[in-house]
Amino acid sequence: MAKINLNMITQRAIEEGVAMEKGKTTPDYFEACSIIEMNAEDIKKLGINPNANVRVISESGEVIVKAVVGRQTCYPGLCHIRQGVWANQVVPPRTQSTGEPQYSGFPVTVEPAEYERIKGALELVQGACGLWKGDE
Amino acid sequence: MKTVTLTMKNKPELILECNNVTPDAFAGKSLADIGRLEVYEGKFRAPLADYFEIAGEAGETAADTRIVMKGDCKRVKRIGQKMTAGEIEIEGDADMYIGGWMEGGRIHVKGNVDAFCGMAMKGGELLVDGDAGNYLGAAYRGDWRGMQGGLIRVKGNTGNDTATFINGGTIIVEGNAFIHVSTHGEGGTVVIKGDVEGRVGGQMVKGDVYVFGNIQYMLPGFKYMEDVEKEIDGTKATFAHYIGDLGERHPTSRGQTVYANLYVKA
Amino acid sequence: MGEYLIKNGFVFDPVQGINGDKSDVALKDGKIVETTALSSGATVIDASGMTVMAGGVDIHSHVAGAKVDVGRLLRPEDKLFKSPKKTGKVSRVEMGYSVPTTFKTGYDYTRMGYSFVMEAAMPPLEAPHTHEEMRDTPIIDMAAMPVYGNNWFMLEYLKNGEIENNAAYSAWLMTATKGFAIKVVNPGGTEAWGWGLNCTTIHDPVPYFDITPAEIIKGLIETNEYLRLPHSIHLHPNNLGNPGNYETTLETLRLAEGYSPKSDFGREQVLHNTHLQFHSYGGDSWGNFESKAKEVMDYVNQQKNLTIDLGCVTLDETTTMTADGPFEHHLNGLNHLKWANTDVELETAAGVVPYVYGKNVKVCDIQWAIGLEIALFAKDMMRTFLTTDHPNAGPFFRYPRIIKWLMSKQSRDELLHSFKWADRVIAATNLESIDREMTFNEIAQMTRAGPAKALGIAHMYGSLKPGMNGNVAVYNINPEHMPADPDEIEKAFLRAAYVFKDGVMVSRDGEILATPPKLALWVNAKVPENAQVRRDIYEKFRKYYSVNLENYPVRDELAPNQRVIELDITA
Amino acid sequence: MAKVITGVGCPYCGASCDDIEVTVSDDGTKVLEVKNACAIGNQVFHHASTPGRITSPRLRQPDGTYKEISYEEAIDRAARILVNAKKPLIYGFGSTNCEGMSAAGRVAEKAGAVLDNCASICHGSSFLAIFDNGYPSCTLGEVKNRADVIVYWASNPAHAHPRHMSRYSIFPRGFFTGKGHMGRKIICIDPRVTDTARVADIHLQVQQGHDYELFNAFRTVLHGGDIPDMVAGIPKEKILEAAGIMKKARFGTVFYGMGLCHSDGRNHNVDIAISMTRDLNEFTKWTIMAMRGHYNIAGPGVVWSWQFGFPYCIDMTKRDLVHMNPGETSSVDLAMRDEVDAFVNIGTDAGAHFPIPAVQHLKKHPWITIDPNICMASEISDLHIPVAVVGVETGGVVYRMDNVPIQFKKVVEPAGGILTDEELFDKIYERMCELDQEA
Repeated sequence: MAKINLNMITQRAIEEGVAMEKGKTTPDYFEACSIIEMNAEDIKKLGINPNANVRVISESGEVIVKAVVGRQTCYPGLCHIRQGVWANQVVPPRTQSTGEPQYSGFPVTVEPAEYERIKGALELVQGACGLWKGDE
Repeated sequence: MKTVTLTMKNKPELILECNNVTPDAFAGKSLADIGRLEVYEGKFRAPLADYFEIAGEAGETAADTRIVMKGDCKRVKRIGQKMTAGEIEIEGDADMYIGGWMEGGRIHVKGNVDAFCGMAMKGGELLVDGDAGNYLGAAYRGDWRGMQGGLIRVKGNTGNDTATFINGGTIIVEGNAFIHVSTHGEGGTVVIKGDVEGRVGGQMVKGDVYVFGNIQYMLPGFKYMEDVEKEIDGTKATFAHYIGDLGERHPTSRGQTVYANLYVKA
Repeated sequence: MGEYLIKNGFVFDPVQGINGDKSDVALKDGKIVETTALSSGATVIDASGMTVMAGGVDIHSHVAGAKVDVGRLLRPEDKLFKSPKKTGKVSRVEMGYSVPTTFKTGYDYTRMGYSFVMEAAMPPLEAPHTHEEMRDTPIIDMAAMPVYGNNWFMLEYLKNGEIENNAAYSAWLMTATKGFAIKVVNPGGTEAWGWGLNCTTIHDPVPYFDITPAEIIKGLIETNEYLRLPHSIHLHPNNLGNPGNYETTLETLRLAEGYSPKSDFGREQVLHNTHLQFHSYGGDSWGNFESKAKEVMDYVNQQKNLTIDLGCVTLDETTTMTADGPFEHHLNGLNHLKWANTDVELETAAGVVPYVYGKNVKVCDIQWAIGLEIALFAKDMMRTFLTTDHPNAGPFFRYPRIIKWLMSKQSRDELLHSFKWADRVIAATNLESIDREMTFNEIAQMTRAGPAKALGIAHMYGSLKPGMNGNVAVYNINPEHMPADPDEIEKAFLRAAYVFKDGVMVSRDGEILATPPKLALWVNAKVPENAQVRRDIYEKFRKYYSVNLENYPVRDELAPNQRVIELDITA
Repeated sequence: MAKVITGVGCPYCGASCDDIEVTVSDDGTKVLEVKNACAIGNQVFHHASTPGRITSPRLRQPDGTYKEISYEEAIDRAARILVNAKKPLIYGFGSTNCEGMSAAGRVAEKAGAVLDNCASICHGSSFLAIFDNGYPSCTLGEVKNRADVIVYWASNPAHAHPRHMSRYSIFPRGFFTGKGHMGRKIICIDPRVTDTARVADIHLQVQQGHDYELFNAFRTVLHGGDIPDMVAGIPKEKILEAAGIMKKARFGTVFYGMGLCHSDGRNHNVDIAISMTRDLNEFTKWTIMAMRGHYNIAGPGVVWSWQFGFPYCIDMTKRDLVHMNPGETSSVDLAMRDEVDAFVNIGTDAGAHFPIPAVQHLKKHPWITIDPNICMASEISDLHIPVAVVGVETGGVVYRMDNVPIQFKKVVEPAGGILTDEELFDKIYERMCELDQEA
């Protein structure tokens, strides 16, 4: 299976902002944030079609998100997950002794995961804390 | 020289702040008095003896006092802060600010230390056998008066911000450094025996940096001058001499502009 | 609120002409009263062997607001190992050295026996910030002076000679900002700084607005007297801090000739020149830098319509901050330390740079001498006030040290001769040849009676006359047995034995005992309805400000205890 | 009759627009219409009156579910947690007013806590840079009235501050800038082709994580030095062109964002940006400004500086002195190093915005969330205390990204007896004092 190593960043997007204010448990927030934006070349390298799910693995965790090209394009080798719950599953907490985690510029491995389910925000966060009881 | 031995017996639940563990604070005190010196765990103040087994004897003066720390001190901060004389030996790891604002004496850590060690050091010697964290020998936040004297030697690697705002003294890192070496430096000498990823000498006004290994990303503000022979820390070698940071201000001395020097082993 | 009888102290009250007489001061219901008005239950304070004065009044200090806070933010190292440990029961934690937190500011002024402090510069747009900080500065009463000298409305009105319109606008701004007086900083020069430029003489035209600093100053004096404000214009002239600037200063001061005060609040001046030390420099470079304090004070002594404050250098590591934006940029070019700048749309600017006045730096020592010389050359101490332009020339908690230098020739000579370049400093200054030693009465004039009169608040502050606010300081120093060691003078004034604020004992031997409500003073001047100015305000906010007009005026909740000084010039 | 309220401040981003018009229902309880706000701001006002708001504190039960409790009980529990912890951490304040920050500061001092705000993971690097190098800045109106060159460096206002470009920087016509957009040059420096880059005259697509080198190149050029043919992925001639435009400006402003603060080097990326701004002032007038995220995230930096001397990462565990050193006293570092044993999350969502390992570390200890809304933090807390929405249900002072104070108004009554942040913290303080007396 194809695997590529990318440099990941996470930043704000207006879609994320609007959805966040609506509520982090809403479908809007899920739609806005559970995606990874990559250069079309990199998507091709993975051997998948745009909008397929991928697994993103970093030194501190992993997450399933949907791979898209995105309007605000990355150059090849760079990828972006909008700030929020999905991105923070993989953002390394190391701060270079400044207080700020490594939100921008950390290595990730991306691999196809077309048949894996993208988890919801609550499932991810409550799951990480042993509180997730499943959808009720 | 007389020795006081502190052996960790009750590890702190959180973290211990021991700025009273210095030859200066111990000198002339009985073991019972030393045991009553205050340490902090969060907002709770407690006597040193609550955490450590204390044995031996303190000297009359700081210079005549040696402190040996045994057991797990990985979560003990501020050992040797502001010490002026005497010796401290830490047998394992220690946490932040070891030798911070140190003015004299000697600290030997046999394990690793965390960030901010040797902060704004003025004199004395800090030797770390393992790795050191970020901001080794750097200034406190906002202060333009960073390390001013003394020697720091780390046998392992360091993180980022080694020697930020260095004004004097010497730092020798025998392993690798990450990014930002001597940033804002205005004096002093930094020697990196291994590799550095980048940002060596950024915003540097004057002072010297020697890199024996590779600098992956050289700053555009450093300009190659010539190759020179130098003997550094017992090693004679040819170095490529750069001056910089050409983006920064530089003073003049006797009509000559003074730059920071970066020497990279050829 | 208790009653107090402060007995047997040596009382100094220049307003009443009491000059060290042994007498009693009575406090009741927050006011100073006749001793006969006290009940038998009054608490007696034995002040025998001590000095009693009214609460101190500081006419110029940067203690609250945007640029002060930038100074705090900018300098964590100003707190490291330099803050006192919190003691006592009622106090909040006290952090900072040259730029203390609001809590430390209030406590330290109180410990020195001060009860009123004028914040020296309030950018109007940021007035809510100044008021928030004043509210959080415990115990001491305060007011703030909005900065006018580079305001676009003012530049346009004065360029067209429209004093009445300028007055209507000024009155509106005073009310909107809950301000107290017209502050002028580097008139025209700070607007020029909007383009990175400056006005270093009073004849340099302001870019685009085509008006000169001299015209601004005269126009603002006329505006101020038209409005009959309690205080005169409060001026930081052009060309601060440069060798040779005393000529600019003298030229500036001469602009006040021919004007006389029109105010019902008792002041006699039409122009207050602040931190005169920074404006009394001779020479044309740092190499031949010298004192011109004598030349400047010879002029000031002749002109009854001027007041000044010192701006004494105290030879500390401190933080400079001023609305004189171009000056701070210039200073940063000299010392290469960090530089903060905040230009404020349509109104003013501000810069902040740390500064180390080194004891062995010749220029710093000359500056130190000039500050003292200004006081020692002054003939009328009711027109000469003690300040450090805190924190610019030194922190305010050095006032007691300045008092020591002024009262003891021995103490200033010892310091002068200890300088590395003592000979050169002596040659460039007059200080060594001055024998004058200030009296307690003169100190009371410089720190209480004088500034209260110049500010137009002498009906509340600066005296121990019955009816005045119950603000009293008792210092543990005996004027009849002056200590052999001058340092004892400093000690006595730094930590008063007793301090009363509005009749409450707030501090004893430096310990803060209570934090009663404190006042914010401001001036509400009613002027004739002026439709043009109203329209101009509306238009400028719509087009050029980045905030909404209706959110601009300081809301009442930010100044919970207001003392509004009402003026009506429509009558 | 619906009522229109004008001059309303928007509680979303650091642009803190105060020209919003809100139409509220006759009884003053419901927002009907919002004018002038951006898409996000619009959502904030409407969300406050959505059905399903939590109006009562909730306590986590042993089975993992929440149970509603009274404010009194919630306040007592919060006070006890703060009193009993060895080193509590109070973090957040992205979305509250200065009155709330001030009240929380008093609680933190009493509790011997560490007090921190969202800058810790956002513009904290800017504070570190300001400590080291200063901050030559200005208010946004200066930019509007004077600026003819604008640099957006590692910031993306098109997404993060939707009205920034139209209100303050690129498009408005000011006193000396009557031509608006036509009279301005826009330079965007960003590794992505962002929507902001698309409106710029020049886009330098810097290699991610190498901004420091690029700044160093700009400075070297400004000091008359030569640079390599390519720096950080940008050809020399592009750097020379941009530097030339910047030198020739009458008034320029650098607006920088998270791309600098979140990448390698953190504070030094901002630090050198400040140095470059200072260099440019040798030629003409230049200013720099952090694109602060929330409408009042400048607030805690301002308020706590005057109260404690430091803007963030305020360690008050010594009680008689305050210590600050980000990297040590910063929330994520404290969490990862297991240095704290209680966590109060207020006016932010650490559950969503901290890297997940930091959340897991904090979850080892009591976690209290104070927030009007259901968010990730509220859903993993042990105690959730709802409060009024600032800027909608309560007013107060906020500081815009340029540190200009704006006095916000309330537009509707708080839902169902909800307390404001200030009221809540004052009650917690009183309860702590009572517990002190009892002890």
